[in-house]
Amino acid sequence: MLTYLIFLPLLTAVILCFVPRNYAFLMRLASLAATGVTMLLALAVFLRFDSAPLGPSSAYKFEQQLNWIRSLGISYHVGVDGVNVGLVLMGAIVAFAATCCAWEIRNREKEFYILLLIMTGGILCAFASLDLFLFYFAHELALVPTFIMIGVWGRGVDKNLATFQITLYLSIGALVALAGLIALYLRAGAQSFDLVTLTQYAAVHPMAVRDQNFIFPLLLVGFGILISLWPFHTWAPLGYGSAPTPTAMLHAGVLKKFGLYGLIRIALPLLPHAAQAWAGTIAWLCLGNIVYCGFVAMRQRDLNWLIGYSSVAHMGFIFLGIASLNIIGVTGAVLVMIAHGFLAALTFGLAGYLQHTTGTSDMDKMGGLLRRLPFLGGALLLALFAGCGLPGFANFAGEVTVFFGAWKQFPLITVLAVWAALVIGAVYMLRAIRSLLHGPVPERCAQTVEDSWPLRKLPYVLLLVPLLVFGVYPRLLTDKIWPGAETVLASVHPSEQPSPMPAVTPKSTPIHRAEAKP
Amino acid sequence: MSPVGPHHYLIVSGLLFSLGLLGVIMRRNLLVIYMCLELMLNAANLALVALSHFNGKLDGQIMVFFIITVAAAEVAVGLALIVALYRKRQTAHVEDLTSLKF
Amino acid sequence: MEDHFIENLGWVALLLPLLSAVAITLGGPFGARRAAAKISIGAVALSFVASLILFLYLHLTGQPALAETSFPWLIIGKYGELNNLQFNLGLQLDTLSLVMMLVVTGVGLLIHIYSQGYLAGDPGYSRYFACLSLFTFSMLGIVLADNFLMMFIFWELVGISSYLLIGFWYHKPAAADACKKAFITNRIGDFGFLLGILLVWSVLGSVGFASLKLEAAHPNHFGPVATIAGLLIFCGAMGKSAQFPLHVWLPDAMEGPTPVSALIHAATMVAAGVYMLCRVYFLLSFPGSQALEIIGWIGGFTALLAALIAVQQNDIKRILAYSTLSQLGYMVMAVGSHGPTAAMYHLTTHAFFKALLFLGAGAVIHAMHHEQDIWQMGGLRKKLPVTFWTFLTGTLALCGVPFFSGFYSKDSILAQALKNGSYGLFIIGVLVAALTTFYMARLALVVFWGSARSSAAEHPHEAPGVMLWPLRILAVPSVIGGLLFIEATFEHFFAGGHGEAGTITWAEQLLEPLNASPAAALSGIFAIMVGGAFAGALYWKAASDPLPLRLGWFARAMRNRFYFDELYERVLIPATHELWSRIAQAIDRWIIGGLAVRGASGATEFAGRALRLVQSGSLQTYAFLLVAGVAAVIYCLLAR
Amino acid sequence: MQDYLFYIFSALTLLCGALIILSRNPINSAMFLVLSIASMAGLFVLLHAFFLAAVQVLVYAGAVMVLFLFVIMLLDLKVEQRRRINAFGAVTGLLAVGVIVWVMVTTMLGTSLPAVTEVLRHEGGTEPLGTLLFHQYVLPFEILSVLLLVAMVGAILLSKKDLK
Repeated sequence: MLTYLIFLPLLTAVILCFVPRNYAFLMRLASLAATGVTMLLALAVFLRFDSAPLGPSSAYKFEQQLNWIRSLGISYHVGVDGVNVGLVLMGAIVAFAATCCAWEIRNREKEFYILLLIMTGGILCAFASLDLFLFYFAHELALVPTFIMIGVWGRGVDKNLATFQITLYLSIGALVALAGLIALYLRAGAQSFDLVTLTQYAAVHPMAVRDQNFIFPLLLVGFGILISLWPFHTWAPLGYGSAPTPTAMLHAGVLKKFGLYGLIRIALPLLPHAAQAWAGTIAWLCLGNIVYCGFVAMRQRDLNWLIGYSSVAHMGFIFLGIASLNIIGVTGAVLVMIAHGFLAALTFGLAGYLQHTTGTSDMDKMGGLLRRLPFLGGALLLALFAGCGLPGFANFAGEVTVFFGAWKQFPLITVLAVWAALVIGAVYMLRAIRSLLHGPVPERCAQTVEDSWPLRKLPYVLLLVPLLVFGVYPRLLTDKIWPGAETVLASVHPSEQPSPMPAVTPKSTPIHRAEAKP
Repeated sequence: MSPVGPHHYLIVSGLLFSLGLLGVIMRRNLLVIYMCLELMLNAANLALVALSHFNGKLDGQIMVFFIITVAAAEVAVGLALIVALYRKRQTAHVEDLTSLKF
Repeated sequence: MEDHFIENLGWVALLLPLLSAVAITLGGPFGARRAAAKISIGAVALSFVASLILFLYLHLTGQPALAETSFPWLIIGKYGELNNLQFNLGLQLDTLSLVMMLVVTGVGLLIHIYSQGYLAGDPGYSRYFACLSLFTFSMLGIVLADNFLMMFIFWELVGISSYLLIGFWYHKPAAADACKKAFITNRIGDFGFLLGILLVWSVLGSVGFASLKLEAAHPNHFGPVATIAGLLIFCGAMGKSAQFPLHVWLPDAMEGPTPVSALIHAATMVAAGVYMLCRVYFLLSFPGSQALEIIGWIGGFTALLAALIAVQQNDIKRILAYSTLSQLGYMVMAVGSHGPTAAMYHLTTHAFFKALLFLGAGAVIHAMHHEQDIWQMGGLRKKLPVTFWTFLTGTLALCGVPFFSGFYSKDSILAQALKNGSYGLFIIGVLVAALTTFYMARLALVVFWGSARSSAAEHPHEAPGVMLWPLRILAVPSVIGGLLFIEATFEHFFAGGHGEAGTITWAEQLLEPLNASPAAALSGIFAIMVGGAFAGALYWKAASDPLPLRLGWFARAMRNRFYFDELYERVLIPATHELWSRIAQAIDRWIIGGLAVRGASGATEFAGRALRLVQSGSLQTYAFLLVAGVAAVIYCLLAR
Repeated sequence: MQDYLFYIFSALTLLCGALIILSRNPINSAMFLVLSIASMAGLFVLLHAFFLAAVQVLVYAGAVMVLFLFVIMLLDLKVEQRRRINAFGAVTGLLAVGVIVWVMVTTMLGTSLPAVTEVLRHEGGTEPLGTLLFHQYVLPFEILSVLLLVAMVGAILLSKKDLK
């Protein structure tokens, strides 16, 4: 099932290569169909996850393994557990929405759709992969089209600089991460890139602490650059500001999560000692994202930059969750990852639309758009609310969970993070609302009218719905995530130490009091 | 004086090579530089032939054969280049040819 | 079966307004837009009925609380293990929440009806009712929440619906700024609230009120952090109930439509902070906690400050807004002097008469064609009789004139302060009572007596019936609110169900303050007389405000709200966030973007430029370098 | 006898090599190159590489030299007027060459080469060489012909008058 999911977009991309470039409409249709079916498949995987049988390695479902490069122990190995099933769904939905938003591309459609489909396939493959090499390969497959897309179809005057910067930054990040992965492969001694094999092997023969402490920073820096961990974040706002809308949606929403996913999936179970040793550092670094980038976001006057910085800031919560190294934190981190995927795609999609209609992304030049664009304005309003962590959106559930997870480990950092989440986030998000949607309508926006074509609205609805659904009832995700998180963390806390705080006395807190009637 | 052995030939070859090198570095006339290159090639030939002789294998000489052929081709192309260059720049001196400078 | 019905009734009451909001928003194309008001009113009316049934059921069966119904909203980890986290959504149906629910839905219902008239013809008519329904839903959520997290969720939702309603006329820059300010100020309070929740959770291991109560009942390790936790939680109330120093948003919030001001910024939402303090009173009053004392003083200070400011405001709604602030301070002061009963009592009566006042003010504004300056009004007594009489009722109740509802609740607070031995707070309370009478008398005298000071005031038109009936209805509890045994009900609740309820008669109730604490009652009455006398002397038929002349700079300071907004906008915010964001931006641009990133690229480029010098173009140099390289390679390979 | 011949030929080769560098006139340089190559052919003969000696003389002294001389005359190169001593060139050149020589000498002294006389002497005549060339090395040989063709085309193309 996962294989269909992954190869459907890739195959479509191959087929599109042979379609003459005049049939742009056909290509659009084919891309929409491919990503749409992929999305439905992902939804099916998500819904059937609970009832699906476990795969051969008894930790993952929908598992599939084929040998690829036998001599190096590389295989095509895909499967999902609680941690990534939501991410696969998120990736598929965002991919479909991004394809819907690709209408603004008016030149060289053929190449664009091919690249978009390759990206989609790479994204899904990377999330589903259970093999380090496959993970990396798929990540690159998804990453490289971004550079091309920004370079060719980018917006704005800084497009070339942005292409340069993002290419260099992310290539370096990917290289460092690759070095880390290879070092991991060599030092683990399992002669395999397979995650399941490696985990089982590491459980019996744990890696030397020295090796772990060497490899972990490599992975941290490599993945950190990919995720725009402070202080490697400056590529993100510029890159997103210049990227074409679908690319920004896919990259900010989904691609950026790979580094985090890699940390959770690879670094935590395989390098448990180093993870504990470095957790404090990560927590302090994430403050750089949360607080510092929040402050920077407050000063942005360009919508794309604001969203870019705010998305960098949100990454910090995920880091904080990972650094807390307990089930609550990691579950919260995954939750924020999923929520932020939808959110980032939504905001970039809307910002792209706004830029397209009004011809500017400067917030000072816009205003009162809620009146001109009731639907899009409303969607943007909701998106920005979600961005400042309003309950009812999945972001809130995730962030609160992260805070609860991190509180015991890092009280001071959590205090600052809460401040940033509640106050700084609100300040810049409301500033955006104030200057974009509220206030009088300036002349340049007076003629702006909303597109009545429903397909234009579909992607935004599609992204808002999961945000709301998972926000109102986060158990849809958390019930799947936390067993996965527990497995991931199994090697970090081999035996549960007694808590420093006396445990809660369970007698006083029955869960369902509905039965206990007088 | 010991009987002439491979060492002797190699030393001669090495000296000849060095002479050629010296010429390449010191002289400014492109043609002379080219001649010195030929000299260096010949030095190599000598070493190859000598070792082939003392090792009792003919493969070294085959190599030399090839080198001579390549050298001939090289001379043809190289001289054509020099002629073309001269037509364009009216000079055959290396210090006038600084278009490689950034 | 019956039990299930009763339990689920709480959910019905909670979810009906949400349903209405969703229906109005999504059902636009299907005609819901026009029917928005009816849907919304229907929902809140049904909620009111449900609350009433629940209250009566509880009252008649004599239970302290209905069984909670809850379901897990978020579960992480196995139950009972370390690192497990569980949040429930559950309803706490006890006297406290049900009375509050009655207030919210009851006052809400009237204001919904009133809005139908007030906003008739506004282009955002349906949006307004959707937001109002959303607000009712969120407010009921706070009231019914049985744990901290659920309360926080609805706390935020209330904040956002308030944001939407203040910014209802978002094209007006003032409104757009006001809603932003309100939300951010609230968020600062919520910051403390969330930290308080985290702290309580980490120490006591739960967020549910019931389990926390059990935990707090026996001595434990909560003691050392009790003060700080209490204060952090109070931060939430500080934001929502606009206590000093987070009081600045409430007056600005008057940019919203007047019914919104009545419902949200007078009767219900701002009272949520007080309600929350009462709800978690067992944590605040934890032995060894100093939190209550500080809370009391903050409340007292807010009450005094706001009352002083109110004296010199000229916008009819702003006067009421500062009066609200002052009364909220009163309630918080009551909580701080160990009197949640008094606080809730005053909250309830205040909801009635302050909603009444705001609606009356709305009617006046409506009559004056959206003129809000009281010095443009005058002599409206004859032209707007219904408005006048109801407004007067509200004023008298607010001042605490004997036998009006405000008298009883205010007296209850003063008595509590005396009983608790907080004489400082008692004096502040009396002072505020005098000031309240003063500014309310000023307002009433200027608006309704004297002569018309503008052309609009000469030809006002009385509001339609749909707006007047809510006024008439609200006037009733404003008068008789003191006779409804509200205090006894709450006393019964806070005593943990041990007190005697409903044993006094109506007549006893009528004179209860004088019996219970004659000193408090008499000083309260004295304060009213003093305040009223001064106001009467100064403002009886005054054409302009004589006070600035007499008080000079002090009056100016009062008029300018003691410069708190200026302090925040020019000093505090620039010194904290603006400064930091500038620094961060500079670091980002110059140090990270410049030094690190450009530095790295610059170093590469510099190296390139330096190496460019080697590219002399001289063949021989190349040859030399080549030879040197070859020599090095040979050396490495062979001669080593 | 052969030893003496070796010394004579090698001395002649080196001397002419030195003179190539030292003489000012390119024509003189070319002439010394011919001489140097011819004496090297003598060394080849001493090494029993008769065929190669013949080819050396034919190709270098015959073809290559003629080409050089043609070019010199075509370009009408004059004698260098002043010998501007390129100090940098001289120093670096000598330095580089010195290093190379030193490296080579130390290398040669450090390695033991095969003993001289025991090895079977192959006559470097035409026949064994041809056999080897057309059996074992036939493919490189054919490729070489392509190379020559390419070189010819290239040379012609480059020497065309209207070079763009």
